[in-house]
Amino acid sequence: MASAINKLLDWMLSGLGLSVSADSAVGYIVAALIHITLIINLVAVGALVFIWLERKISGRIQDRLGPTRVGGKFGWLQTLADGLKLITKEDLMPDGADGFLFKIAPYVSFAASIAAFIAIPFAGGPYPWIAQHLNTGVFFVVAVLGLEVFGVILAGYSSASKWSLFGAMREAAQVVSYEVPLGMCAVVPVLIAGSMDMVVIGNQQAGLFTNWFIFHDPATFITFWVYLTCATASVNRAPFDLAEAESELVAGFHTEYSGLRWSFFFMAEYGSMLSVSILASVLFLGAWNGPIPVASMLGLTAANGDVPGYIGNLLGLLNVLFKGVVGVSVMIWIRWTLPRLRIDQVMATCLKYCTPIAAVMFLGAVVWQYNLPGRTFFGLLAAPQETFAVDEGWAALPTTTAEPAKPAMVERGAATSLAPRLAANQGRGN
Amino acid sequence: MSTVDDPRTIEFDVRTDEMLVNMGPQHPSTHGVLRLVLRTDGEVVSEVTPHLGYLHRCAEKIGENLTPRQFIPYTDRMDYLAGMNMNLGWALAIEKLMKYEPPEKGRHLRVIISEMGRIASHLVGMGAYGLDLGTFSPFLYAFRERERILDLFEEVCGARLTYSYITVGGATADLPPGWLEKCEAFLTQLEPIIVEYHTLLTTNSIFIKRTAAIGVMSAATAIDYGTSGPVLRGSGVDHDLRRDGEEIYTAMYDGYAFEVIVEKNGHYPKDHQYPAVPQEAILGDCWHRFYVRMLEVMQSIDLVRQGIDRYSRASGSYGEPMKLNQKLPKGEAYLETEAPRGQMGFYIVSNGEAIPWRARARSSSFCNLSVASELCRDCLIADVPAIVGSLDIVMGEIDR
Amino acid sequence: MTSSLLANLLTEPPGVAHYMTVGAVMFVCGAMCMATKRNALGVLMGIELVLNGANLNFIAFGSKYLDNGGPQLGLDGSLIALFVIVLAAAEAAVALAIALNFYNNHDSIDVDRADQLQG
Amino acid sequence: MDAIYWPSVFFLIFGALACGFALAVLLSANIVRMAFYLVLSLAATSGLFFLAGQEFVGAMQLLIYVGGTLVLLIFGVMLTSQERFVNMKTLAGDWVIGMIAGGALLSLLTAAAFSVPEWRGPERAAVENLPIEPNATPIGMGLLGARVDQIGAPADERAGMAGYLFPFEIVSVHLLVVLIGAAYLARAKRRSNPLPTG
Repeated sequence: MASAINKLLDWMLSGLGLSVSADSAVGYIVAALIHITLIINLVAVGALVFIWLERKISGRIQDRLGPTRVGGKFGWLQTLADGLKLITKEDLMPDGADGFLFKIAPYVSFAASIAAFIAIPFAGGPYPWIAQHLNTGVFFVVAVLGLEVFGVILAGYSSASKWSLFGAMREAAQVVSYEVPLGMCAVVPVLIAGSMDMVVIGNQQAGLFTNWFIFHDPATFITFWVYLTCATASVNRAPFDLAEAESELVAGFHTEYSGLRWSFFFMAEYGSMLSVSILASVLFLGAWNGPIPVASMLGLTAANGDVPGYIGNLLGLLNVLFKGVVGVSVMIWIRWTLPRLRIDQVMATCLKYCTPIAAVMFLGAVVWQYNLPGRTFFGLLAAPQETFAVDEGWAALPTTTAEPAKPAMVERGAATSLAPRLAANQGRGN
Repeated sequence: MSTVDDPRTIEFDVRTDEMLVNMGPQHPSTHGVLRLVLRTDGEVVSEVTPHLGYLHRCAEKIGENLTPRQFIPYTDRMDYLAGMNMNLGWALAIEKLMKYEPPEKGRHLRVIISEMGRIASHLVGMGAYGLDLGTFSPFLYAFRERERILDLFEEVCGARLTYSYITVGGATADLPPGWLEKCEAFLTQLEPIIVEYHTLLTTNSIFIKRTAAIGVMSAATAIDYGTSGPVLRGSGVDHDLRRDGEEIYTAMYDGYAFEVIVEKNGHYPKDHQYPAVPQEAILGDCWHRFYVRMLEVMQSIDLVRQGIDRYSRASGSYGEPMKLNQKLPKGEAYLETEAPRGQMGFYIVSNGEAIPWRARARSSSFCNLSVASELCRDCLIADVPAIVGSLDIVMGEIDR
Repeated sequence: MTSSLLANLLTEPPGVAHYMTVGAVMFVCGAMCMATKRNALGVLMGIELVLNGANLNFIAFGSKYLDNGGPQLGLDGSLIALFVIVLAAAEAAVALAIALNFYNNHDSIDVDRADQLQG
Repeated sequence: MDAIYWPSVFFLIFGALACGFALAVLLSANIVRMAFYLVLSLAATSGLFFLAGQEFVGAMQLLIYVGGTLVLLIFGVMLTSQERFVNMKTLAGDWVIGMIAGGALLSLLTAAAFSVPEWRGPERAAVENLPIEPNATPIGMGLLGARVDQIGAPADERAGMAGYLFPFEIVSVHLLVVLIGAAYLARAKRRSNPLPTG
């Protein structure tokens, strides 16, 4: 991207007699700024949309209309008005608070929430739309999502309020516990894909919706629901919203916050909701691949040139965002329907149900992969599908003991190039 | 509170310091301005001390400076969620003093109105209990239905919260024409909605987890603390003033088919229509208190229907309100009625003048709340709203 | 030497030595934390810093982007780093349990007061 | 002037953050702030891991160290955070001795690091176009005992480069033991002997 920007700059500035080299710093900075702007805006605008959506959905669930006036129809600008109100509110700080930590806590949460989007792809194919293409994307996102808890703990501790402290304690215990089953659930698609690269995982689910990992085998199907539970818990949404349980802890960790700082916590919450939803869509729900591969049917792939590929990616982006919004809506729906669990019940849900089920499902996926490699559940019903599973490491294993010489995986190079993997897998199908 | 010398004391290796936490008077789940001082060790509450008086308005003293009819509006503001029933309690106490018996039509009118008030009050209790447990939607559903009752009440008396409708000697006005049909139509619509509430709350597994076997109160404790109403019946004590009360009150329900909502042999009356009692639930826990309220709504619907039937067949006057400054006979009277939250008693002493010499109210929520510290011992913080919510208190009635 | 190094660092890749310097700073900070802090948990944080400083060296020697011919750990570097991280987690859990026990028994987390085993 | 080498810039940023917050941990007297600075320092260190091409270890650092261990640590801080323990001043004498020893150690380590010419950094051309290789799989294989990176090596050299299956197993068992042990140490236990009555 940087070189393209530099080329563009070069072309624009050539009239002035200036030239920009292809690896000029300007291009890198502009490219980085574009990524940063897009991600921050995704979270910020996403929060605007989701808060509006939450109010609208909760309104409809409760036989109300929700916001109707601001911005003309449907009250779609309501959140902006709220935001303006929040900005103008007084920035209060309790007397006994630890000022520095109190002030910085919301930004810690918000930064962690945004950071997860660095490694989240929004469109796939050979030229994925992703801010930083990480080889260990899934791992990174799960790791960064766990960092949001720091902001909450700091807020709870520094507020000098007992309710805040209770909220922070609950959050710390809950998030650290739920990271375990969440990680185990995320490992199941990773196991099937043979890669932690989110682009690779997404690309492997191309084709009909039967290729989505949620339909890969019964184990993944169950894992998806466990993941949904754990994701809801790890982003602190009802029925697991103990850290801000309003009927018990007033407002939990953000009891003492007001104005803009409070809204940062809110944005962080909605940002995390979106990122776990998109993570779910990438891991289980086909990522940027729609239920029917319309884009490839119409030839909108990178193989047919830049412009069709771009349009195909745009469709993929819409797919990802749509799935993300659906995920968030489901969380909203759950929130306005169910009562809240108690802290011991939340921990019991994690340790007694989610973790063992996730572990067993992990084993189940292993058994399935071992006995029916490359076969999906729907593939058993219909004709066997093309196998996409990658096992780069194992392919190289015999060479360490027996014949040397063929460094299969080292030659394959970058993880994203699918072609050699596919070629390597052709001969492998059982 | 358990002392250190108690051998059952749990000793924590990680010692957390005891903390005193003020829940309220400004707190989302304290139903107004109740202040609970919690002594907590981490999440475990060892002691709950309710502090009252934030809503004290000297109602009893005012009652000693006004004539009984002038005092009616003040009774509205005691249990402000069931103003009609408060009016009724006061009116009946005065009538007992005056040895007045309202005419047949007025009797049925009072049954209809007070049972409608009970439905409205229990709906709020149900919704607010959902709120205490962290689900917001049932609250608004409950208010949606309550709103229609308030509409009906508004048609009757022009007010939506502080009715002052039932008054000494009868009511301030007769039911408006066409009201009974509207009421009947509302009841027909309410019945299936109650079933929905059972789906949303009563049988919801999270709801059961939060309420079953929480705050278990034995029948003996319930009686010891003088609890009444659904709180008492939730512990399995078969006591309802509509059946067991004084003659002047039970006469109102004369001829009505009526069964006290209380568990007998593991079953509630007519409970086959309703979700079964979950296995986790123990008699006297939060779930049973809630369930009794839900069943009482159904029973009140039934009673209102019977009342409508009788009222439309009765003839004559609905009663005659006593004059504003009518002299009271010398003497004293005390009468308890079955208000939605329990036994609401009014005591009045007159020395023969128009203004009572002494007026006193015995509030059901006050006694019901007193058991909170007993129930909340060694529970978790999250259980405190669940338990206090299940007692369904109204601070206006407690502080008066 | 230092000035030329810093100037170069904008245009030249960092080497193992640079990582080692960062690691050394963290190590020394951690060691001094362990020595000077009186709060048991502060000492624990010092240990974490020391472990991370050491970890940086393993990572640096294992990375092929930093090396130009010296001894190289290759994959062993990252594997050892992984073990360090995992064991540090275990160490923190145990140390925390000890600190909490100490706090419980002595009503203090001042390490200077943990002197009951002195002869 | 040569074009800026971006990884170096990021190295400077992350390195400065890691060192700066490590210093802040040392200099801060407030235990909660120390914990916060430690979080930032270790997060910056994970950035350095990413820069060194060790994405997996970097993510591991974020997940286990920053997300797990330090949350635990802060938990401990909050459990013991009575007023008198939050701010514990270090004695001035300790500072002096510490500074002397630490400064000496730091200068020694730094001098040692830069004394080896090979360690001062590769040529730009040598690393600039190195392919980005996935390193999660080799690590995973290494933990299972198969050294993917040694495939091309001569047989006699390979013999010395064993896999890590055994240490991996030991660490797993070790973690389990630690978990149980920590839970045992910090559990709530009932007093076994009732107090003598009377």
